[in-house]
Amino acid sequence: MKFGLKILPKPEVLDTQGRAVQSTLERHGFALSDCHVGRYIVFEVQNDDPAKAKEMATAMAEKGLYNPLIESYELEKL
Amino acid sequence: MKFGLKILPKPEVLDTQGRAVQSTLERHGFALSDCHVGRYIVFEVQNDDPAKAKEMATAMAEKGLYNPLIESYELEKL
Amino acid sequence: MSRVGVLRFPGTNCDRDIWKSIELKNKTPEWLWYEDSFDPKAYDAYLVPGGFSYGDYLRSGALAALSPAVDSLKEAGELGKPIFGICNGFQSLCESGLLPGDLMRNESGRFIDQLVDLKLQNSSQWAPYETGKVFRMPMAHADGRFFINEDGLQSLKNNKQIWLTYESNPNGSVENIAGIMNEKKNVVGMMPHPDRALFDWMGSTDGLQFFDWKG
Amino acid sequence: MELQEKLKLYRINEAEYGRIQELLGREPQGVEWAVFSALWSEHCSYKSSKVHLKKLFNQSDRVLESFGENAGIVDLGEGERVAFKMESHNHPSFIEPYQGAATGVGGILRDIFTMGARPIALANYLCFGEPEAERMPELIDGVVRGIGGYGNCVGVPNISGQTNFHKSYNGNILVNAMAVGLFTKDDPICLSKAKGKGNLVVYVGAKTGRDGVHGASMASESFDEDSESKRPTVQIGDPFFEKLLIESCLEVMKKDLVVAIQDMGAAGITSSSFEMADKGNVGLTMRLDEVPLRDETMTPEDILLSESQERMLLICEPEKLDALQKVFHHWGLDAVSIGEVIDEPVVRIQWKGETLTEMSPKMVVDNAPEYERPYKEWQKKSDESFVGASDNFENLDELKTLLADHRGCSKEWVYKQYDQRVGASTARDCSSDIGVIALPSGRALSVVLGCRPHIMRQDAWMGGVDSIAYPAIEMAAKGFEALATTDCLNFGNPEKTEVMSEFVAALDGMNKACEAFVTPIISGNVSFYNETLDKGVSPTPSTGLVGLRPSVNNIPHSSFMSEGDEVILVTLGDGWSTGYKAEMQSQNSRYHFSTELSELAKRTQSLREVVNSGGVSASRIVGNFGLAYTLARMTLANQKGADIRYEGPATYEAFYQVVLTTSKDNSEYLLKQLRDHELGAEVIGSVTGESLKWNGKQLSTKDIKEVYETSWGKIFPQL
Ligand SMILES: Nc1ncnc2c1ncn2[C@@H]1O[C@H](COP(=O)(O)OP(=O)(O)O)[C@@H](O)[C@H]1O
Ligand SMILES: [Mg+2]
Repeated sequence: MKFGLKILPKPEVLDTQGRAVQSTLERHGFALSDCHVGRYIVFEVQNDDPAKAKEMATAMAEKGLYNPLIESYELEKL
Repeated sequence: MKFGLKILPKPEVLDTQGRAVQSTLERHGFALSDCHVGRYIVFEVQNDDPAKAKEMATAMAEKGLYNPLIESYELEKL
Repeated sequence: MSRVGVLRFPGTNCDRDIWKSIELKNKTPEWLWYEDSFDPKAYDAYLVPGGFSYGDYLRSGALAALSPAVDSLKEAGELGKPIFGICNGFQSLCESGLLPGDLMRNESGRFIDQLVDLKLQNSSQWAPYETGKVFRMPMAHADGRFFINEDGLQSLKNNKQIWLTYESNPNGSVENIAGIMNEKKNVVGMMPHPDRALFDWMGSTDGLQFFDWKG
Repeated sequence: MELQEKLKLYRINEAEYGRIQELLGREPQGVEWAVFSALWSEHCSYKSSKVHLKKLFNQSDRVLESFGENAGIVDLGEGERVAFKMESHNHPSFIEPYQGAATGVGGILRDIFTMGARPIALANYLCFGEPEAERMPELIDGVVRGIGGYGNCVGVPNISGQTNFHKSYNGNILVNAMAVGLFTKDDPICLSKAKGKGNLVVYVGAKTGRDGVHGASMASESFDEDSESKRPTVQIGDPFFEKLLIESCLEVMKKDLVVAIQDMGAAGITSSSFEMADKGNVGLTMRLDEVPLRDETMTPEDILLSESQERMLLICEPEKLDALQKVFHHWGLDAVSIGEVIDEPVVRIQWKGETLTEMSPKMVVDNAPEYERPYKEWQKKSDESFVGASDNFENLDELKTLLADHRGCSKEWVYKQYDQRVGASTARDCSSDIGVIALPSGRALSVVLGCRPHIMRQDAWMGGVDSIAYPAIEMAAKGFEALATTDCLNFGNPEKTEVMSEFVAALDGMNKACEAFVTPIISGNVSFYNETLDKGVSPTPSTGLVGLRPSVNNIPHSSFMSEGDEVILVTLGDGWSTGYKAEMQSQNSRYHFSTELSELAKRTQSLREVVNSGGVSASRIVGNFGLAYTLARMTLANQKGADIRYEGPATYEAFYQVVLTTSKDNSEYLLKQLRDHELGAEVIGSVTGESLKWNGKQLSTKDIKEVYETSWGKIFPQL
């Protein structure tokens, strides 16, 4: 079963990339705001039971795919 | 209008990060496969017309948020 | 005396190093600020120094490639002006399309600073020597793994655009590629640092031979 | 809030609270709590160490700035001056290794360029726990990536360092970073002394967020179970932003647009504003509501305590504000005026037109508590009966075990991740025993770190001496004169008598050595409370010395260079330690040292003169693990062996010996020179073949290289 993991810096944490990307795009004439840059991770879990698979995927995210001190994540089933 | 941009390395590109993440998780005893690491970018576009906004968001992606030589992207409306 | 335009982006940090290299060869460097477009005919050659333009955010060289100065640089490329990108400069030339392919995270996933031996595969005006010549100098980068798809690689070979290769591959680059040229051979880029091999006390002086270009 | 809760939150004890009431003549109100909490924290006030730091030897005819300012400055002559300082970021690195280490580098760099010096070199001193300790590989990985990630991007080469391991660091790793900055002929030195009624207080750099709120007082506390809950928002460093800040700040200083400038470090805008006013004997108004914020919901207290990175506070004449802002805008940064300098000596903190508090900086800063923490007179453990005779070194396989140990194997994995050459001025990098930068004048500047924790664990006083003598001798062996010192005193809980006793003894040892070697301590930092669940680190007063050599050319190498060179052992002092090997194998640890420090310093100077008289192809101090290991290290770079005959100890560590190599033709002359200078010198062998021969027994240079260079990977497969 395939999952996608969206990881973004926590709102209260400084997002250095988002700051640089936004100000650069603005300087080049794009009108955008609230830009944040994070990571997107896709992976396949060997388990056909959706509930079980979801559980495993969540465990992986928690175990090492994101840093709870500075990031938050959202898991999506693909 | 808010958008999310999922960027992943193309299949033909060696994805060293994905490889590293997968082996780390496997060391922790997880069973997974086909792991790929890319970028997730969220941003707000100043335009209430959905079509127009989508157009602007796409333009930004094409202008440089992703590199067609090595990456593919998927734009989602949030 | 030949005028050399040196591009500066926010985060460029080898600008002074390049300046020294150019002056050593009795040429006249001049700064070109990323926000300003310039007259592409005004200079005899252009250098894009190393560093971390825009902190390497998004992708190394990607944000630099969007700047007005790079638009002017593209025109200079069209005019056949000699253009040389080193390290982050090479990355920016690839991201801006002045050179084919792209530079990705080292296979080890880590920054690597070490001495490397480079072999000249095809001569260029930036290093006009017989092929097979070997140079020793430092490399220092996290994103130096050259990638290009199969067709791209074929045309690099067919047009003799492979400029320099590593004697032993430090970062996973395809075909040990350390530096390439564009089709017209006026635009070149390399990851290692000739600007850090200029004096005996640096451990090597081979870098001097990369600033001997014609014009 | 209950008073007791308040005292706990702001980490102010009963006595200090009483003092505050006395000073104010009333109860502290609102943000005043935050101000006292920040400025009276151990981190900002040095309340446990000040009485001892005052005793430090800190002057010489080269010293231009010593303490008081953001960093010390020494004069190199020929118009060149260097500013340097070392700082710890231990607690944050244990919590979030990457960001903790990265922001440590960013912070020390700001201390340097705030003074107007362009950063030209970094060095780092790291202490980790045992490889198998919980989280250790992850901590090592994060710290090294963090230091590299910041330094490489901001474009300052990391040219030297040290990596130590010991179980006492299992729960408290140490991450110390040193930065060196250069002033060339016409670069002005800028100070933090606010002056000039009507001048503007200008805020420059990143917006303020909740990062590290209450961080300063947290760094002044031991970890315990609920450290979790105490965690402030992790400070994130942005080296890209810092690079812009460096270029813009140096530009406005060169253009004479600033009256005074100070970075916002620990306790952020509170300490910068109070200290700038205090130094200038003036007052300031600050309109906190005009401070650029990342999070609009922040309270005045949050703003006062925020430790957001990459921010500076500066004083500027009103008519120069436009020019100043132009420069910062050119670099894509904002500079906003948030207040004025006033004659009345008070810092007036305002919020939306109302005054929150108005306190005299003198009152707050100069009355910060000072504690004479209890300690015991130090009993030196030097054991005269220990003469360092044979250490019955059996065979060279013992040497292999040392080269294979995580403490003895190559640290290349670490420094390979650092850009050691950006700036194109590096003459000796991390692979050498000293870091060297070529100065514009053609002379050479060296940077070496000191403090060998295993010596400290033998005897804090001797360890203190060694933390100065060892690097000074390493420099002399390469022809450099050590000029001055910075330190970073990492200790456990100062409220414990044993810890305080070690602190005082170590400082005394350092101080005596600094006097003897004339290497004044001109900047530094104290980090107490490196303690988790009552277990503290072994005393670790790391030091950083800078040295000067008349030329950057022909500096002796650190490895055997040419077949036939003679190997000469020079003895500078009378002393031995059973050393690192004995500690590793928990054999009983003994040492003795009986040379007058003034004599040791004199001989060190003689060694330097001899080395600079020419002909020395390679040199190396006899360091950790003793002579045999040191010689083995000298075979690495060029895979050249040596045939050594030496009856003295193979693994005991001398206080002090140096290995020199020179061509056969030159050795007569060199020996005479050494002896004329009354230095003990004997030929112990010659460079030859492809193996290291020790009194007949041998080990091939190939084996040495193989085990030295591949062991790290075997010990840390996950890295
Ligand atoms: N954290 C570090 N950063 C940079 N260089 C380091 C670091 N740790 C060790 N080194 C380098 O690795 C080399 C070996 O270090 P070490 O094993 O302590 O031997 P030495 O006795 O020569 O200091 C030294 O030259 C030192 O400069
Ligand atoms: Mg050392």
